[in-house]
Amino acid sequence: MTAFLSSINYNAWIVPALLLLPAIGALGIGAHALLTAKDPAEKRWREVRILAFAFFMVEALLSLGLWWSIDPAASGWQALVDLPWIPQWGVRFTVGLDGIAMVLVLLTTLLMPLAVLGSWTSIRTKPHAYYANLLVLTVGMLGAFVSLDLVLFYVMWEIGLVPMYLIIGIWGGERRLYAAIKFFVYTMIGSLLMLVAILYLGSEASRVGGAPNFSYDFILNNVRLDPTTTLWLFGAFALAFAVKVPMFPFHTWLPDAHVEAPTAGSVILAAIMLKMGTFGFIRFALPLFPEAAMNPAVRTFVIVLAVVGIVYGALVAMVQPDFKKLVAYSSVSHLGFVMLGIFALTTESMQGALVVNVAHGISTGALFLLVGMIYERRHTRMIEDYGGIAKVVPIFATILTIVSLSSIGVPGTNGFIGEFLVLVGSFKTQPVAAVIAATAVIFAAAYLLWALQRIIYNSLSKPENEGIKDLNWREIGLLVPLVAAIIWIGVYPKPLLEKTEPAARRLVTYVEASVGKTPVTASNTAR
Amino acid sequence: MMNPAMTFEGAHPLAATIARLVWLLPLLPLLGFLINGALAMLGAAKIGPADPSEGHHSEGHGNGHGGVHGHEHDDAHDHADHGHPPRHKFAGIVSLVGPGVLVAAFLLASAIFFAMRGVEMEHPYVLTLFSWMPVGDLNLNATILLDPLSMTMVMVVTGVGMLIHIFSVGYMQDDPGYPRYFAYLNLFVFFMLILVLGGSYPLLFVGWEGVGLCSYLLIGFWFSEKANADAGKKAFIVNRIGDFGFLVAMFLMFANLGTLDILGVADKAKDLPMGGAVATAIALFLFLGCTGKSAQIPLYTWLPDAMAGPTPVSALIHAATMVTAGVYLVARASGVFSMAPVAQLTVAAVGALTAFFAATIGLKQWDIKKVLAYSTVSQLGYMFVGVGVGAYVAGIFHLATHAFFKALLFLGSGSVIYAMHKAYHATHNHDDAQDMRNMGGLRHHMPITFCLMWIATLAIAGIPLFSGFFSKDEILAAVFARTHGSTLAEASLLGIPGSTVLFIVYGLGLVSALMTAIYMTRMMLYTFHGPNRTGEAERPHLAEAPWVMTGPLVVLGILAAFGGWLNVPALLGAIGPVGGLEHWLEPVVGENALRTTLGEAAHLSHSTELVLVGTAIAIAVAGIAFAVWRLKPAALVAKKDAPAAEGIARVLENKYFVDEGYDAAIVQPTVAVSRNVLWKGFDAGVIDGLFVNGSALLARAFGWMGSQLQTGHLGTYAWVLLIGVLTILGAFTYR
Amino acid sequence: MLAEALALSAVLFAIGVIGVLTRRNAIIIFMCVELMLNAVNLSFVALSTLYGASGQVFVVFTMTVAAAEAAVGLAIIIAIFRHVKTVNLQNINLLKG
Amino acid sequence: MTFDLANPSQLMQALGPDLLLIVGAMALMLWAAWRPESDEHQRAVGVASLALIVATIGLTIWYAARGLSSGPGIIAVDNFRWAANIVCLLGAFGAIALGLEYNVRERIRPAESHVLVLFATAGMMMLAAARDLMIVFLGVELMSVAVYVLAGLNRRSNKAAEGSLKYFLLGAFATAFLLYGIALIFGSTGSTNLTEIGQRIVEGNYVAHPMALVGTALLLIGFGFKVAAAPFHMWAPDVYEGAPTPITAFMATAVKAAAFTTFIRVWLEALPGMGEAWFAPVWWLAAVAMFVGNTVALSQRNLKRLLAYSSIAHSGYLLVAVATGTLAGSAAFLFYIVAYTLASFGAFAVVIAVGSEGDGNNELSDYEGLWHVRPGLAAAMSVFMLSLMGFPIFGGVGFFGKWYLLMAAIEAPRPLTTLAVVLVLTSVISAGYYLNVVRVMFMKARPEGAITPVRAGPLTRGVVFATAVVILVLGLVPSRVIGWSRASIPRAPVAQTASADLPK
Repeated sequence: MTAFLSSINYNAWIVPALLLLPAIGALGIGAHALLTAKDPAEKRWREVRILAFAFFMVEALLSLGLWWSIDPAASGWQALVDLPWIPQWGVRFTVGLDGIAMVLVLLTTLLMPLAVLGSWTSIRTKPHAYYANLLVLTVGMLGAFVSLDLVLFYVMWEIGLVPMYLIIGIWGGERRLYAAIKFFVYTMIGSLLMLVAILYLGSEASRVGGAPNFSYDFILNNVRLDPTTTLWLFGAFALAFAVKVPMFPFHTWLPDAHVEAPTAGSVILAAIMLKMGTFGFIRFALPLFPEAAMNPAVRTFVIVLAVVGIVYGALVAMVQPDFKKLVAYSSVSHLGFVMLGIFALTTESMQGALVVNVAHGISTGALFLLVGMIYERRHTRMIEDYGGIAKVVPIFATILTIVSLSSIGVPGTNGFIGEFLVLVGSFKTQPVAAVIAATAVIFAAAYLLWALQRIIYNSLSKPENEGIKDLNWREIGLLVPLVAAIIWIGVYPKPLLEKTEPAARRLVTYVEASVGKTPVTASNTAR
Repeated sequence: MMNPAMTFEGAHPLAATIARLVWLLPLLPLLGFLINGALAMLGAAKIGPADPSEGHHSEGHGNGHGGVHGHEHDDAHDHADHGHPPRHKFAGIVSLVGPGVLVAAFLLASAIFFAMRGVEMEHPYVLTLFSWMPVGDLNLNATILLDPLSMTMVMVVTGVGMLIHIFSVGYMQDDPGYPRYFAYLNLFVFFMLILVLGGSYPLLFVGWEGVGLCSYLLIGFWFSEKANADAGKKAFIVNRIGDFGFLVAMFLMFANLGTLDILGVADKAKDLPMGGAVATAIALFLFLGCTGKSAQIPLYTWLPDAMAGPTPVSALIHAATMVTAGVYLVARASGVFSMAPVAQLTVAAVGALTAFFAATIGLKQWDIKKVLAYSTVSQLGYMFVGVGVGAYVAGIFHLATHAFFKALLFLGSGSVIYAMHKAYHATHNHDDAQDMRNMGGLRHHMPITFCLMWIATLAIAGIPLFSGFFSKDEILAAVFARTHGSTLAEASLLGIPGSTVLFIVYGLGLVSALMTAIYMTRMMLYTFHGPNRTGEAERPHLAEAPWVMTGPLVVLGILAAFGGWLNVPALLGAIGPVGGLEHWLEPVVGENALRTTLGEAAHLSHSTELVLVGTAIAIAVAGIAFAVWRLKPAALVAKKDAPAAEGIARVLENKYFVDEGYDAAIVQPTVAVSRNVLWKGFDAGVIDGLFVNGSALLARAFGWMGSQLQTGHLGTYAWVLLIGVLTILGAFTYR
Repeated sequence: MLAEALALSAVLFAIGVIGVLTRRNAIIIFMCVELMLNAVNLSFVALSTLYGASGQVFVVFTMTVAAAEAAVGLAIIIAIFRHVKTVNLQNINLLKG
Repeated sequence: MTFDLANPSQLMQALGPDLLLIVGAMALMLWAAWRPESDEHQRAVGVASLALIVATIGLTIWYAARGLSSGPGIIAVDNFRWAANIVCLLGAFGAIALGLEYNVRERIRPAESHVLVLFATAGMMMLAAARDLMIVFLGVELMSVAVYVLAGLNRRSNKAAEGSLKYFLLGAFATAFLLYGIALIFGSTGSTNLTEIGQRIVEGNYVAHPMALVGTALLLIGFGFKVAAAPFHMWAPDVYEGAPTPITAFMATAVKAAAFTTFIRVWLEALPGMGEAWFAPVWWLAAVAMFVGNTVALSQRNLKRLLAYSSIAHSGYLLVAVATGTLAGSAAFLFYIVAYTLASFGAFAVVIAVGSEGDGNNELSDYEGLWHVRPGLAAAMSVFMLSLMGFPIFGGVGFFGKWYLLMAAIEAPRPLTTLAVVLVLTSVISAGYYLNVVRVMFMKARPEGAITPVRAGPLTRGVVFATAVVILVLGLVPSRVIGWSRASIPRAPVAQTASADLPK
């Protein structure tokens, strides 16, 4: 397989191709909209669905090659492409991958077709704009994972905002307007402060290197700042990523955005967009400002926020009447684990954080898909409107149970591997935080099983629930790969762990090594 | 995934024997689960229309019924009735696959057992299946650890499991969820085997939570009844609290000992300081896990509610196998426990306390399954006393014998309930089929069950020559032997010197043995003796359960009667091989047991041993006699017109209101705090209200003020302009 | 001599400013603005004694510009008068908020 | 080729493009007055003036290509001037192009409206060229008087008349301050030529000199008013709302650009010595303008007033470029003004396309669900909104405009990091109202009674889509314009030794 890939020089063109294809897709859909303006709406809707799905499938298949072509152990960037973009400001279009980015890129490309399938029948108004937005969103997300130039990263980071804003705002639920603007402004405040920080770094780099330069590697190797400025810059970056993760005090946009977004929107938001925040910490906040990350006050502060987020998210999830909001708050709890894993700075906890990243993406993505499916049938998200539907929709109930168990982190599912590694790893450096975080194991079981029971078990008392139809072949076909992934990562996570191990280890050693040291020589730097 | 990369311990003698196929043991029940699960799904599922929203469930009560629940009458306890509904269309295949898989597993287990007996084993046989979590210096492999201890557990699990599967074929035959039941039961056995065969603590943990999951699914099997679903959820969450303890123990192991392999931890634990903080912490957290899983104080409340599940489930999971996982864990981690006498004392103390506490509640329970449930909690207390004081062999011995007679008791009560249901079913009477006050005088109608139940009662009461007597007596003797000349004696628990603690434990043990005899005899008297209170019309319908159910009862009866043969004490050397189990488990736990008794094996002088055995027999006989003398089954009255109990009886009947206490002290406050303080107060109020919407409001307010200033009058504009002029002039001049 | 001239022009300028602020009639406000412009002319002339004729050239420029401005300004005032029949700025406040 | 400005014929050559425009404008004025008022006549004069503008742009580009420079004198000959000219001429072109169809709809028959635009543009070009305070004053007056009249063009609407009256009175009032400032600067330095003033201030260390201080303050007030910065902005919303929309667009872009051009040239060439004095006031002026402009815009319901406050906020952003006091700042200003002009013109063109006769249909409620009725216009409007907000890719070149400003601010000798943070935070507030427009258009259903806006004329739609496309294309590949704006920075007269440090 690797031979075939290197024969077609796969690594040279794959990353730009992955970015370009959805853009072309969006234009294609725009063209389709114009060309078929006259046809009946029903026909256009069916065509554009298939067109969009085709684009996403091609993107997914194209990206599968990455699994073999990216060698995680190699120290340099893989599939590197470096083109000049704005020479005057030293801004270049540099994209590249390492183990961590590759896994997240695959998570994105493989989840998008499922998200499109998830909203196959629910989106009927203005489908062209909807699918075009999804495609542009993919460009933004992939771009954020692959870009190695600070300006390019910022641009890609912001591209993701407008399509998601429109998706929530146009095709969302009742309070979509409030949720959309809240999502947008929340993220924008964080990212604009990051913009100023990037500029500051750029000016430092141009002072050090002569010509203006925003390349990640250059700044990583050559820019050394005094502690206070590093703290300020780290604060700006960390705020932007903390809003996106979301970390504890900055999370209030998540429940609104998730509840009001259409199914595909909340699936993508939960499964991929939240990972841009954690990825930001791993790629930018930690390596660029290791002293700030290692500064005990900052580190304890972030860990306290993470642990509070874990427990707080779980507790508040327990009392949510709306199932989607419950899942949203559970995301806050799960991503608290990721942040704990990152800032505990041991290889196991970092690996655990990456596994939780992927596992949460799959489990919560599946949960939102399921909620979407039942919403399409019953048009209510309130838990008490259901009850005893396991009798009426057994397939749905079974899959919902499996996915909920993976979200709780029952061993044998992906959730357990991630949480176990994070806790084992972080216990070594942050014992108290790890133990408190471990209590979330109990709360997770409490809130999810309680909700599960009120939905599928208990007596089938309400007449409306008796008429619900079970999942159709499309929906089952959609969920089977996700359930398979849940079990596969749970039972045999080795291949996934091997992909991210080298990069995680290098990051940890780099951050620990560079505390209070003279500028690190070019040779042993991590990327 | 099972077969690649299996590295054989080349040198190990067992590798050549059939033990090589040990990985097949868990695989068989897994196959059973997959087949039965598929059959259950096929039977139930009806694929929905391509477009879910069209035809928006117009017909309210239309043909939307899936096959699963047949016709809509979900009975409370455990038996579909209203005439004979058509048996599930795949019932035939499932009845073959379900128990068949277990029989195969038992045969393979026996083969491996005999292979093991034939070979001299210095160290356990470790079989690495595949590399599970190669992360940093964790490097965890999925390994199977086969040694006498895990072999014993495997034999118990597969043996008793097989019998209970066969019993369930009869018991659950009319239930619409038949394939689903067997799927869950097989999955349970799979996870139990993973638990006992796991070579590393995380793999053991997989089994540990897996069985918790299956008990959740099986307790809430008749989920359409809210009480059952609640019981299932409660079981899972309380288990999760225990699992939290297990997790923290694993973190401590990894942080301090650097490994999570069972063997690795065992030999690294040796060089830990005796009674040091690390060993004690690990041991205590492990024990927290055990209290959750094996229903000890304070996490026992889920077991009595777990009776909401089908009776065979109660027999298998909540009597014989799952609940004993805690005892197995303490035995398996004996390396760590023996280094932490304080922890051992805690285990023994909690065990004894639970034994006594549960026994008192057992005295006043009316539901036959609740009596047995509290009896199980009490007997588990005994086992923990055994392994707590370092007498691991005694603990495991009692575990095995308890599995036999408790399974027999549960299945016996299952036959009784089956018969009662059939009777009530015939007369459409909706009375409680499990309440002893509605039974009485069943010995005429169910003679075989009656005799077998008596055997089990005598065994559990500790009447000599029955299995219970040997194992219980051995535990009490072990406790007594360790009151002096053992690491426990020197250590102290909460200021109380070790020996006094052990004496208290011994005393509690005796008292609970007495109470056990009393409540078991009480149960027998009210169920089988005295006048029948079921009712005139139902009486003719009371009959013995079919052979498929009574067959396993007989086998269990034999095992309960002669179980003691497994580990005959030296005193009564005549009956059989002396210390069979002792010798069998010696390589695994021998060294750690010796460590607790400071080198030489705990021994009692011949005379003290005789005295102990005497007192034990006296206690058992006194208990039975007291019950027969005091309790008047004739005075009993049927449940519907029974007077409400008051005073002590009421407190015991309502199990000291512990459930209500937990609910009020922990559950309600947490829910209230999270709803009002965290969610509405902080999330919506502070963060959203104050910061997010607040700042938006502030900006809008400034904006509004600005637009009000824009009055349209040129005068105002000129004034503002002048203010601007003056400020700038000021700024320039007074720099 | 220069200082007094500059002081006078400053005073005149201030009077013009106060006139613009206090009066409500558009034409009078315009006249006050013209007064301010002429105050500046005065200071230009005064300064040209110091730096030669270029100051006075500037005055010629300002005068012509002021004239042009007056023409256009009055035309605008007439236009507004045609609409609201008044030049009192109190009730010309259609555009606000 | 260096012009010796003392020699009159060389001075004439240096003023080539300006003269072409003024002479052309006068000829057109005669032709306009010659024929009776009618729509065809107004259109003919309009087209003729467009042709004249194109010719002037051609000449300016030819002048710029020849790399001319000049000795000391009353006018400057450098790329900064040619760049500013091109921006103002493009603004005029846009105003007249939109005006052609707008006037027909609003029945504004006098053909002189286009000629007045030409005169205003002539004033702007004079401002761009001015290296002498006298020329600055003349340019300001020529431009302002023309724009006072343009504001009141629509004789039939009393709003227009009121707007132009307010603009006139306050404009004159502020010009008086400007003039007084010039007088005091002349008084303290003895010259009105920017380079001489600059030298004298630096040599004589005039920063403590009271008359120079007051003079600079008054200059700042005069320019502050012209660019509608915060404390002096009160006239802008009313005038913008009252004036005909093409003229509002013209005022928001070209007039502001010209005012800033001369503001920057005076500040860079004449008053760098006074840096100590004017840094804090300009810093605070920028901050207040950004804050007031953005917050008050939040509560606006009429789109023209909303865009007026948005232009006040943008004056604040541009003041940041002035506050840097570096040549990089002036390059950033030029780049930003190009982006801002494109976006504003596009936005106003959409307001015209959606608006109805008698300046109706400009309320936000009229834009509800526009996407369902006019998807093209809605999409273009959202591009303009996002560009004004400074959003990357979707907002195209707007983002790089803000980026360049921020970079100039952070890399200034006295780094303005806090001002950069203020800029960034106030642009978050701006997201409130810019996104509100997008939200109203996309996320609200079209109210039943709402009349579908009549299809706009080809020129208006042309302006809308041309600006949108240019914004998006430049958003992807801005390096062309960056290079161009970095090259065109004010250059001291050749005679002096080239001292200006090269901008990065």
